[in-house]
Amino acid sequence: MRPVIRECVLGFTRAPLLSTLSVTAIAFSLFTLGLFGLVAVNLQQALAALEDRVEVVAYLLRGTPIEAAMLAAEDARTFPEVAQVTYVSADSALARAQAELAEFREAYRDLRTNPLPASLEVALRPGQRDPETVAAVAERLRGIGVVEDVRFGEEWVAGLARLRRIAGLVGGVIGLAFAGVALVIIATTIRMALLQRSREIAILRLVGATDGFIRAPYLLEGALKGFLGGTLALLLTWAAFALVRGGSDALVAPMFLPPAFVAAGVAGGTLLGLLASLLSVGRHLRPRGVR
Amino acid sequence: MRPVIRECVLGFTRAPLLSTLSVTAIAFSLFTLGLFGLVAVNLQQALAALEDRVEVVAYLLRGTPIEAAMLAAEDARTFPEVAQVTYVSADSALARAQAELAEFREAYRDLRTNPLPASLEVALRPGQRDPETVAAVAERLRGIGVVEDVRFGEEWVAGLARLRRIAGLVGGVIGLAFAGVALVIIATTIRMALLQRSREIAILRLVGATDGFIRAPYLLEGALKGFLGGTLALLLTWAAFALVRGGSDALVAPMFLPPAFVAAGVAGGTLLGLLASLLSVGRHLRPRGVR
Amino acid sequence: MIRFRHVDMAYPRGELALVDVSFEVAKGEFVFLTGHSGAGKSSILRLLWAGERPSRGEVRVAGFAVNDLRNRDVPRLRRRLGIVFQDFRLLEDRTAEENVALALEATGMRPDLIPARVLKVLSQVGLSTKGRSYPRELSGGEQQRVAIARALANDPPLLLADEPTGNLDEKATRAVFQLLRDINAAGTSVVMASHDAALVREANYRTLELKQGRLVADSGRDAVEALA
Amino acid sequence: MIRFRHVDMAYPRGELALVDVSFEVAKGEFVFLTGHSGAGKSSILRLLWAGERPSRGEVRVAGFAVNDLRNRDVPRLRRRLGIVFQDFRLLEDRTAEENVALALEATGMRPDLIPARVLKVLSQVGLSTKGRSYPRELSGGEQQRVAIARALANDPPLLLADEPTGNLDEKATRAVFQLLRDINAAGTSVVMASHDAALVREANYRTLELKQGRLVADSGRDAVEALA
Ligand SMILES: Nc1ncnc2c1ncn2[C@@H]1O[C@H](COP(=O)(O)OP(=O)(O)OP(=O)(O)O)[C@@H](O)[C@H]1O
Ligand SMILES: Nc1ncnc2c1ncn2[C@@H]1O[C@H](COP(=O)(O)OP(=O)(O)OP(=O)(O)O)[C@@H](O)[C@H]1O
Ligand SMILES: [Mg+2]
Ligand SMILES: [Mg+2]
Repeated sequence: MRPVIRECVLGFTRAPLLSTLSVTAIAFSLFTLGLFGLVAVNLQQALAALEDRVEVVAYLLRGTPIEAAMLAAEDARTFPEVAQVTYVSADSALARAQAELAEFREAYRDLRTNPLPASLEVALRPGQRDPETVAAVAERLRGIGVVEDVRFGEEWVAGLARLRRIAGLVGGVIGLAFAGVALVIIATTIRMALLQRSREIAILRLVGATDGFIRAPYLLEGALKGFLGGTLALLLTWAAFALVRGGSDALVAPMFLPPAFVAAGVAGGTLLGLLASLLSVGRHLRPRGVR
Repeated sequence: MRPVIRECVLGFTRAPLLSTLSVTAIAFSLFTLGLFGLVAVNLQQALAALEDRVEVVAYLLRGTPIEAAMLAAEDARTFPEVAQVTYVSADSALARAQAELAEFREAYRDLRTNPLPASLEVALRPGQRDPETVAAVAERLRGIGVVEDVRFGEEWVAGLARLRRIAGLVGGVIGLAFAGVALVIIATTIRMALLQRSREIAILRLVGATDGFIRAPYLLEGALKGFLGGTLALLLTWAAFALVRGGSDALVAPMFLPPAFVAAGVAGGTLLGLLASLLSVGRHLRPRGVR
Repeated sequence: MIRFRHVDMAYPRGELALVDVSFEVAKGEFVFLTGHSGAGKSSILRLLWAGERPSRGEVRVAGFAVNDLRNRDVPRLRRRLGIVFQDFRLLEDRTAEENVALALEATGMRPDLIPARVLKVLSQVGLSTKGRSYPRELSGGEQQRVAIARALANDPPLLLADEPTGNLDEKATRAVFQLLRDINAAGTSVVMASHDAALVREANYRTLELKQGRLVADSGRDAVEALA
Repeated sequence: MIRFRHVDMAYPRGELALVDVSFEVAKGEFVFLTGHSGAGKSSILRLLWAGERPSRGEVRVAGFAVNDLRNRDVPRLRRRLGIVFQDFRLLEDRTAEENVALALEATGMRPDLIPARVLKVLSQVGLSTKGRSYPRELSGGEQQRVAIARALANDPPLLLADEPTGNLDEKATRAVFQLLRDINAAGTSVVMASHDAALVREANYRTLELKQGRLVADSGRDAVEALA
């Protein structure tokens, strides 16, 4: 249908200001969502990096022979929650303490006996790092014969879990608010553009145009604006990302949105434009004062 | 001038949908700014809390008499960057280590001599915690006779400074983007509302209305919409804050925006509405096809 | 072609605009609607193009019952009509040519036939040189003639014209009226509201006269009765 | 009151709409503007209310020089005029009363005097019962009369009326014309564009006739010349 495309193009060229503004508004609101997504993705990644450090340490009885320690490690490896078990001998524990705790270095140098015990460092599988699971694993490790004591930084694990909960809640609230903003803006701009043309729609109906004939260019226009807005938002988000990445010295290398998210954003913009048009046109096709 | 207010009220009641949408759009964009402000304020506070911990520790020579240590502390207190100096004796250092480092508790219990030195803990004034200043203070402390070694967690200080820089940069970029969003939306809605009424404006000019007569109700309306939008945004921000505060168990007690920021937000909304009206009306008063 | 039977009509805000109006118009007839300002002429036409529904009575047009016409059938009715509105109702951001062409597209005419047809009707109303002008660039009479051209364009079986010569000088009025006559002669029924007493008198066609919403005279029925 | 001297006028997109038009209208005169559709009647009125500027020549109205009228002086000129537009130009979301009242407010009339004045002019045009109706709820002729009432409301020294009876029946036309006559008798100058040949002939006022933008007859000048 040639006329539909022509009408849609005319819609843009006849009101360049309004069209530009619509696209801009859509773009900026999706940009807002994009920025939020960017923050969310990177926060998520940072938290995951922290969680990698959740570890349970089982201190062994002083003088445990290496064979017994290895058996205990074997045992721990059979736990379904456990990803990896590393044996740390008393000597390497001392070496590590001297390297890490500089102010004690000198003090340790004077010691005649090594005060540190050997230990098993137990890393847990992703998804098995919540306080309950960690505590359960620690309890079972305590049951192993050569294990004297188990430590896993209860506070650290619980704090991390709480941080995650808060981040999820804040993220949910803010994300929802931003999605709301985007929706309101898109609906507003399209509604206004339509109010603008309600006279045109009314006249077309008077000369016998069907609803489909009237609606088609608006729908195409809405979808196109949504698509353009989505693409623009993507570019803006990328630019913001590039700017920040350039400025940071990458403590944790910042990550861009995953491709699926990007595709969903642009497709969502298009769909949103289409839907908003559909809803708005639907109402306007039946104005009170038809005449 | 009675008519101005009546016209302004009419502007609202004649187009309730459009007016509601304008106010909503303004509110949501300012809400976006408010949320961002909230995050910024609390991040700022969290960073400040972390920075409080920046501290320089000067380890004293073994066997330094308490009087010499006190003199050294006096000396350090004269540094302009220094807020406070605390003397930690070798005994209390050991007690603290036993309390804080649980896995070494047993080991220390066996020790016959205290391996830890006495120290001076030097806290710096706010604003004097950047890497350069901290390093300079450390250098000067090294010059004091009884001081054997000075440590200040170079990496921690440098990391914090970097984090602050990144946060500032990200904040600036995102904040600017959001302010831009708000401006575009406000301008768009007011422009569209005006396009809507360009016929009315043209007719008023034809019957001899002055620019002032035409403009006044629009300006009042713009300011009012800005004010309502700003107030609504404030309520929304407060609601979001209350929601998040309720959910968190207050690791760091979340803080609401300072009153000055709130007042500036509402006043800014009003001003923005007024300005946007002024600009938009100004252009519309001189349409191409006056006739 | 048209049948009104005891039709009342009230606007949402307002008293009865039409009271107990009954008349019929046969295929091929040319009928004038006259009456004072506010008598109800435009209201009758509005019922004919299904812009309003009767409050009571029956309205039939071109085979459609307006009383219970479904919304989706409204376009089908309107495609069989040509309508000249009293206030023109031209699309302001389209040229004269585009206004006419869009109406043809809306009624589903083959795109390749449209340009020739547009030129033809515009020159019939004496506007062949003004096709590229926007309504705001046309004089009042020129806008009225664009509205007439649009109504004629799809060769409708029934033409409704509301005061189509209100903004035309004597010569243009005569020319337009002759055009409507020719169209009528070619088989199109015409209902024309007009307050141009001289025109109505001279033309000597059947005339329906309204007064405060009531049909007070029908020269056709008189003629029929006179013949009987 | 009005002086046109060798006035040409061209619209941005379009040829000359007026060519070398010269005439004067004295205070208190009643002048008809006639001519075919598109002759330039509305264009002359548009110059008078400073909706356009002349491309050449001089236009003076009510003591203002339109040629170089500053934008801020335009409202001052328009407050001295009453204008009936060919297409009415009523505010669509205001009732008839509000349309008239707003025009009075715009010209700075004391607010307490406005309601009475509004009622008066609306009843003068026979619309005392339609004050609360919105334009879309009025018939074509009723809208036209609201436009006339608005133009009369602030008792202007000069009334410009563009086809003010185009949508009125014979009786209403006569009533409106009588009203304009009365106003003229009370001292207001009137310039009225009209294609109602019968009305113009009968009234026997001074008539300016335009043809394709040129002034081809001025019965006033003829009369003056005949007298000389
Ligand atoms: N939408 C409406 N709501 C209420 N009343 C209306 C509406 N439209 C018209 N009317 C009233 O109905 C009556 C008939 O109006 P109509 O437009 O049919 O008159 P008309 O005969 O066409 O007059 P004219 O010659 O002035 O155009 C008038 O009194 C008018 O005020
Ligand atoms: N804005 C415009 N741009 C270009 N041409 C215009 C414009 N307005 C009017 N014209 C042209 O100028 C000529 C004179 O127009 P004008 O409106 O003065 O005619 P008129 O005498 O009032 O006619 P009518 O009786 O039909 O109202 C017409 O040919 C018209 O097409
Ligand atoms: Mg009518
Ligand atoms: Mg004209």
